[in-house]
Amino acid sequence: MSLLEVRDLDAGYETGQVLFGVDLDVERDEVVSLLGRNGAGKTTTMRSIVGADEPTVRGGSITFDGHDLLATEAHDIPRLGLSLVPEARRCFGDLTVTENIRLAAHHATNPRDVAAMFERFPELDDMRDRPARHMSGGEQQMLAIARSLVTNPQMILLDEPCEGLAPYIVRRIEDIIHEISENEGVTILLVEQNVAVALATADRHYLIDEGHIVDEVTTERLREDETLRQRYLGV
Amino acid sequence: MSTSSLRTLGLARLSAGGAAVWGAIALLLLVAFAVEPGLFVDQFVGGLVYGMTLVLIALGLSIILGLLGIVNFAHGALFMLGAYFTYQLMALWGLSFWIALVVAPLLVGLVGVAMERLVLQWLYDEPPLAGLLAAFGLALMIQEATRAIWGDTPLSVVTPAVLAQSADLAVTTVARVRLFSVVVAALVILAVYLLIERTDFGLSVRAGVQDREMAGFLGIDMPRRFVLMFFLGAVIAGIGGVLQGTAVGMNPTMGQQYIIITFVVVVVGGIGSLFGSVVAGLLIGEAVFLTPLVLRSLADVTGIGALAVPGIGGLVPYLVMILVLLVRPRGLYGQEGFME
Amino acid sequence: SSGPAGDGSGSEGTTTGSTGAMEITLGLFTPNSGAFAPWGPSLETGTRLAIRDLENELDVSVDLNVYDTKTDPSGALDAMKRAVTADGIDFAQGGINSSVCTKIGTWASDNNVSYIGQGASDSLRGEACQPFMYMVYQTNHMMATTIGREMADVTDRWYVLYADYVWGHNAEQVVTSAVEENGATVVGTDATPFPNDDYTQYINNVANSEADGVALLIPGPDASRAVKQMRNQGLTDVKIGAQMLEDMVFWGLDHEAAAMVDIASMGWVNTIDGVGDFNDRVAEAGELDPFVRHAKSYTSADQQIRAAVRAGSTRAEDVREELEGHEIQSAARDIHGGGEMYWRACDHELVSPVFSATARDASEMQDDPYKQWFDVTDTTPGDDVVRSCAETGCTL
Amino acid sequence: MSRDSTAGVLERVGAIDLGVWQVPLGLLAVAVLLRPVVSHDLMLGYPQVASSFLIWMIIVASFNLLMGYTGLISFGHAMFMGIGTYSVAIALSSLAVPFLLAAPLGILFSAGVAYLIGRLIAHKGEIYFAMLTLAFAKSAHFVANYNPGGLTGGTTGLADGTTPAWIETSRGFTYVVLGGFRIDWYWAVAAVFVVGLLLLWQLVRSPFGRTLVAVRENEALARSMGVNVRRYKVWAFTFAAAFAALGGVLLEINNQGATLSELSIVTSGNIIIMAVLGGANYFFGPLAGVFVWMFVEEYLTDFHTLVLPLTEVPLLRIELTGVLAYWQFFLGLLFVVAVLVSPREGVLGLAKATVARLSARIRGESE
Amino acid sequence: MSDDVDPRSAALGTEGLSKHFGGIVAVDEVDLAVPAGELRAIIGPNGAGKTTLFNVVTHALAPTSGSVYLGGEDITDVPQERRPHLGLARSFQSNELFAELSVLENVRVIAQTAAAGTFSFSLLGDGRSVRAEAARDILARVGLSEHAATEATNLSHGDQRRLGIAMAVATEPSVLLLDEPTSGMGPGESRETVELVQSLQDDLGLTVLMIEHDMEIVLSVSDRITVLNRGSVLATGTPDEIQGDDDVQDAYLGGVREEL
Ligand SMILES: Nc1ncnc2c1ncn2[C@@H]1O[C@H](COP(=O)(O)OP(=O)(O)OP(=O)(O)O)[C@@H](O)[C@H]1O
Ligand SMILES: Nc1ncnc2c1ncn2[C@@H]1O[C@H](COP(=O)(O)OP(=O)(O)OP(=O)(O)O)[C@@H](O)[C@H]1O
Ligand SMILES: [Mg+2]
Ligand SMILES: [Mg+2]
Repeated sequence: MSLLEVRDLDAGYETGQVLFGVDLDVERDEVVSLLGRNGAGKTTTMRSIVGADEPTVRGGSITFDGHDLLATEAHDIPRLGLSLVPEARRCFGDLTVTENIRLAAHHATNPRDVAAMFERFPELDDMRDRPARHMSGGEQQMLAIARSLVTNPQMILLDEPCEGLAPYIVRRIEDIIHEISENEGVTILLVEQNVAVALATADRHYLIDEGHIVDEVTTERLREDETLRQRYLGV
Repeated sequence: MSTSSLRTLGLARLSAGGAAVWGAIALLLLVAFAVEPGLFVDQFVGGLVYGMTLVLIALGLSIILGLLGIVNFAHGALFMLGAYFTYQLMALWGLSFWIALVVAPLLVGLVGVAMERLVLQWLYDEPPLAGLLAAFGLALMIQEATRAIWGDTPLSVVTPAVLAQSADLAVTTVARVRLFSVVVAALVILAVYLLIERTDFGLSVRAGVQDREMAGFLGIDMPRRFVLMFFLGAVIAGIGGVLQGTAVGMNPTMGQQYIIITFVVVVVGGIGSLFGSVVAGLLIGEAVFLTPLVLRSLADVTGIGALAVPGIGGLVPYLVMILVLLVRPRGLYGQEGFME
Repeated sequence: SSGPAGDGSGSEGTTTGSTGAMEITLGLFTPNSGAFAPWGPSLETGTRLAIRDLENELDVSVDLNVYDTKTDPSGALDAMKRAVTADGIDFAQGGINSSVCTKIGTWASDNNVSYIGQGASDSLRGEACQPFMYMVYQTNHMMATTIGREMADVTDRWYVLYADYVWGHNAEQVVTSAVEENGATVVGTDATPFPNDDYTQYINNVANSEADGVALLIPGPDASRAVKQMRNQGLTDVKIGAQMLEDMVFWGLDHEAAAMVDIASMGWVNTIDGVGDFNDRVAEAGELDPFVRHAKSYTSADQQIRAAVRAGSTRAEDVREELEGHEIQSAARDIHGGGEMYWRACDHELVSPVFSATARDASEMQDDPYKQWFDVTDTTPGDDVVRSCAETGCTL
Repeated sequence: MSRDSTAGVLERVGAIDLGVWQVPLGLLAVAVLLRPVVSHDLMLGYPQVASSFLIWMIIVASFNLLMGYTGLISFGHAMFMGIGTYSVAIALSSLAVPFLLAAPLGILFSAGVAYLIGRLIAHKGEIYFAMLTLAFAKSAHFVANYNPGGLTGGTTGLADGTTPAWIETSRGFTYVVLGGFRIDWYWAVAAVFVVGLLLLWQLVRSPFGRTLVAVRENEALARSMGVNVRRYKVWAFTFAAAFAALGGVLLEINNQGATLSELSIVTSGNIIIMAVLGGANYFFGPLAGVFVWMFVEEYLTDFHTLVLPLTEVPLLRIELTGVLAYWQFFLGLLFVVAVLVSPREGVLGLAKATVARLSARIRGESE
Repeated sequence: MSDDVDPRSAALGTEGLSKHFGGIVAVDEVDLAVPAGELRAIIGPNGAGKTTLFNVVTHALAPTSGSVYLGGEDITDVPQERRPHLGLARSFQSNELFAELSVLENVRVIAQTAAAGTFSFSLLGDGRSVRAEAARDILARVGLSEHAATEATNLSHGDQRRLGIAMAVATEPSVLLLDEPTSGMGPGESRETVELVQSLQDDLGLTVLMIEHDMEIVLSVSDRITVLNRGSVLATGTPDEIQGDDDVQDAYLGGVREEL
């Protein structure tokens, strides 16, 4: 059985349904990407998986590591080993870097060592006591990933980690994704607008369009099939 | 460095104008002290005691406002309930003051939780005005229920014997029951500070305040923490009520009387800053007690009798607020952008 | 200041119907909410007692409508307008604080409605007097003059604490001059906010002055708070004199604090000789033990209804004719101890005796069947302390 | 597609697209219908409150220029109304200035005070601004209580000699007597109401008023796009004070004098409550709010026995006098429910949503 | 490499412009001189101070030191709300709108302000007809005509970004500052937006400063590029110059990738 299984997921907001019968599988140790245009429903999918208040799931099932997520309280989901790094990072601006990480560690069942995270992300080491609000976007992204990683998850959902970042930081994030998936055995579901990043990091790609999963392709195929990219991603 | 100590540093940035103001204030106080030293000391201690009472009430309000973003207009009503529960426990059920001191605040805490669960929790995502108005409605309801249950007539309880006399502080005498209030208030302030700044619980609450949903994504059960914070805020109001009820007595309008002045304290301190509330409470307490004395001394010294405006004390908190806010638009220690 | 004869309002000047019994609708204005809400029920009880007595004695049937003044002049005015225009009351009584009395009294007079109020402030009298407005409570001036004399006997140096509103301002002036006329001095005064519950600041002032006595010109529960706080702060040996004391405000307190009051001027107290069964009947009604507002409400209803019956009319002009100069002979006089009471024509003041009282020792305070905490020490005839007509400035 | 498509009087402040005639006609309708409606037996049953309703509608509408249109919340609005009331009362009782001169002066004075205070505080953050207005209002209250020179009458206020000579009143009926004409006071108020609110409406629909809405929506953006936000706020504050004072002036005659409660914080609070209750998002919201609040207050205070289902068919008779001494409890409850059901839209928004839902259902059925 | 025009005579110029937040130096002694008609891209890593530079140029934040020149005039002390009336306009990095106003009103209110000044007592007439035609023209230009009556919050993200540009244009600027006009857009939409900017510039004769992260776009459309790093100007030059600059490679690009 796959680590994460999404079956026939229908979800939406007050203003209307957004996801229509989404099916997704992520196997253990895989890096899978979910690609699509603005508003295709990528974030909505991620948020449905972690049980956010919005959107409302109207049908289907989500299973993670054998647990039925739709029947799990949202704040219990991280304890199953599933962690979200949300769109726009959402670090706690008034808390320091250390506090951000410590906080996450505290609410995990089997956290990693907080000090170890600073070795893992040396760029954060210099700014341990700086409020997150005073950090650059790239640094905040590192922090968001560190905050997620410290909970020692089996799987991380990364929502547009490279949005608005300068090219060299994008590079760094790509490296981090490689490291945590290959060296640390964390499974990753990645959402990206930046197709290059997805191509460089993921093994498999789901294409989503207007709330429907329209295709599932290999990196190879996505790289070569320009019409496919043009059609669903506008590249 | 914790965020609150960062804010403290703001004090170091004193402009020349600010220095002049402080200098003038110091001079006036000196004049008053020179004219009536004994009274000055009495009033200073009195101001401290009164200021601590304000701080105690403001603290709960400030927690709920700063952390949950709810302008809890019903906080005064909770304070009043603390006093009436004391009456119920002591005068009607004959229990001792010490039991009331523990039980009444807990009961108030439960009322607070009921308020939060039934009404206010639905308004966290609405603009602050909505919470304020709902809380206003709740305050009315609690006040009327109190009248219906305990009547309109002011009530009081017999002050326990140890607290009934006056305490001789060498320079002045103070009612022991008030001194006791100061000690309890100080302990509560310390405990709240430690809880919020030094514990993991406090950390998770501070995080949740900034981004409730994100805290949830990290596995933190925010609704439960908010309930607990509301409980805490209500309990503190309840403690204030017990102390006030014992020292002064209780009546159904005491909540109303205190809530506005308490808001003044919170705003002068700067919304979102517990430390600010403490400073502002003491500042206003002293201002209320010392201003009339200063004016009277000034009238004595200058011979201009009109300076000693009778009844000015009631206006002093508002004058302090105008002054502080004109100079520091966010209060003494307010955060930028918070509730603006 | 009277307008044209009313048209359409229906109820101006009910006269005796052909069936016999005169029918009167009386409007009572009482604070059922707001700062004076604790007083509210007592006005109603006193009024109902009077109505019961009158209906037994005279051929009259009285319908009582009760309105909430909310202790607020605007609220009271709204109620008064409704009472007159919608409910067609014949005349009105009630109101405790002077701002409410002024507001509804002036309006009532402007609109040809007869009204007896219970304010004590001198600002309700004199130039503010109105053709159809009457005051049943002894004036501040009368009570201050009484207590001023007694205070000067007790000790020479007084500190005056007065509530910072019209009644208090007025009391401060009269008490100070009465004290000084009698040879004692006032060494300091403070206006205290009203309502207020922390008197520390003012008690400090007292403690640091040369005064041996404190004159409390503070109404309501605030007076009791101030006393209690003086005790807690250790000021047990200063004398306390209280102006226009209403003993009811002490009832929420422990006996010891109340016992600290040395002298008080009072409009009525339930230990007056000759009160008869009035106390028991009030106590039976249950809401509040008998105190001054019961007696004043009883007197108001008694007087206005009797006047209407005598005149055979409820028109304001007719009632006025009956009341002006009228000397009270009814039960209302008995419950006031039987001294002389009359409605002075020149300013519509009920000239009646002022009572001086002192608190009993805590151990002698009686709580059953109703509270009796104060004893009368002296009764001053109203004529001895009332301002002369010329002094008041009223031009009726 | 959005909520702006339904036209009519209930349009939202932001996106109003009212026909030119709807507001004037709506105001006329309120003025003409209010008294008969209020005095109907099923309602309050007597007409004298109707003029108070109209006056408070002016005052609360003036407040909504601040809250609804400019996004400024003042905890001290009663001060400006009270300045109007006191100006006239003082002019009549102590200065022997005729009403027709005193009234415009009072309004100007109120506006002037507002302008000065506005210059000082209009740019402060929301809550801080609100608390500063509270402080100034407290100061005004203090001054009136202090009774400087015996002008304001302290807590007693001014009652004697505060009615102009051309007002006649007897047993609750008030008339304006001018040159042989005798007009019911209500119609005089109604005329001022219609004219005043039309002016207010013109103010909010003018280019000036549209800019205020932009300021409310996004102050920083407005500033960066070239709007002098502070001046607009100052003037909104000034105009609001002028209209409040207009209401205050009428109140002086209506209540025959001035009392401290006209300057009190509680009154300011009530003004906010009425505005919110009605729906600050609508031009007619404050009017609805005044109606509901005053109606409920009058109704509950005046109400003794509940007879169900009808007075004519008394199946169930409940004695409510005892409970209704605590009528404010029910007011509080009403308030909590109103806020919970529709925190931003008020009664009017609720009514509108209900109407929309019903009509949608009816349309759905007819298809 | 640097600007070779005098800032005091350029369409927009700065001299020694700095902004400090407490200890953080967000903008550090920036000299800038953008000649009329140029499309200047501002690039730099996150936190380089790009947005802050716009904020001090428009006086949304007071500069700590330095001067700003607009069309040869020293405007350093001109208050923020006067600047649009002198021809300096901007859009924001996040979507700033008059949320509950219609799309048309969003633009119209600004057009009205542009015509009437920072403050105006126009109390007569119907506000909604003032400059409505001009506003409609602008909406047509940016392709929002069909949404004119929509409440601005209900627009999609991309349309909100376009509305931001429309509002800036409504101030009738000569110099337009655009803060990441394509942020949050997919590649296709980004391209359309950049084309829109170019056509506006050509038709209205604007000088444009544009903060942009997408190097492909930056290299293809800008006349010159200014690279900010840690608050100061690292380099200014044509796209070719910038691509060849080693410092820039290091600080920002980290070596351009050849994939795609
Ligand atoms: N809170 C919300 N309420 C209503 N509709 C929403 C909400 N959030 C998103 N939507 C709508 O749901 C659809 C899918 O949005 P979603 O955020 O999932 O897209 P996305 O694929 O993540 O896009 P992007 O690449 O822009 O992040 C969009 O049409 C969006 O407008
Ligand atoms: N109001 C402020 N208070 C304190 N620091 C600030 C403030 N605004 C910006 N900063 C700091 O100034 C620096 C520059 O920020 P700025 O927003 O200008 O960067 P940017 O180049 O626009 O980045 P991005 O590409 O992420 O938008 C950052 O370190 C930021 O944290
Ligand atoms: Mg997304
Ligand atoms: Mg930026």
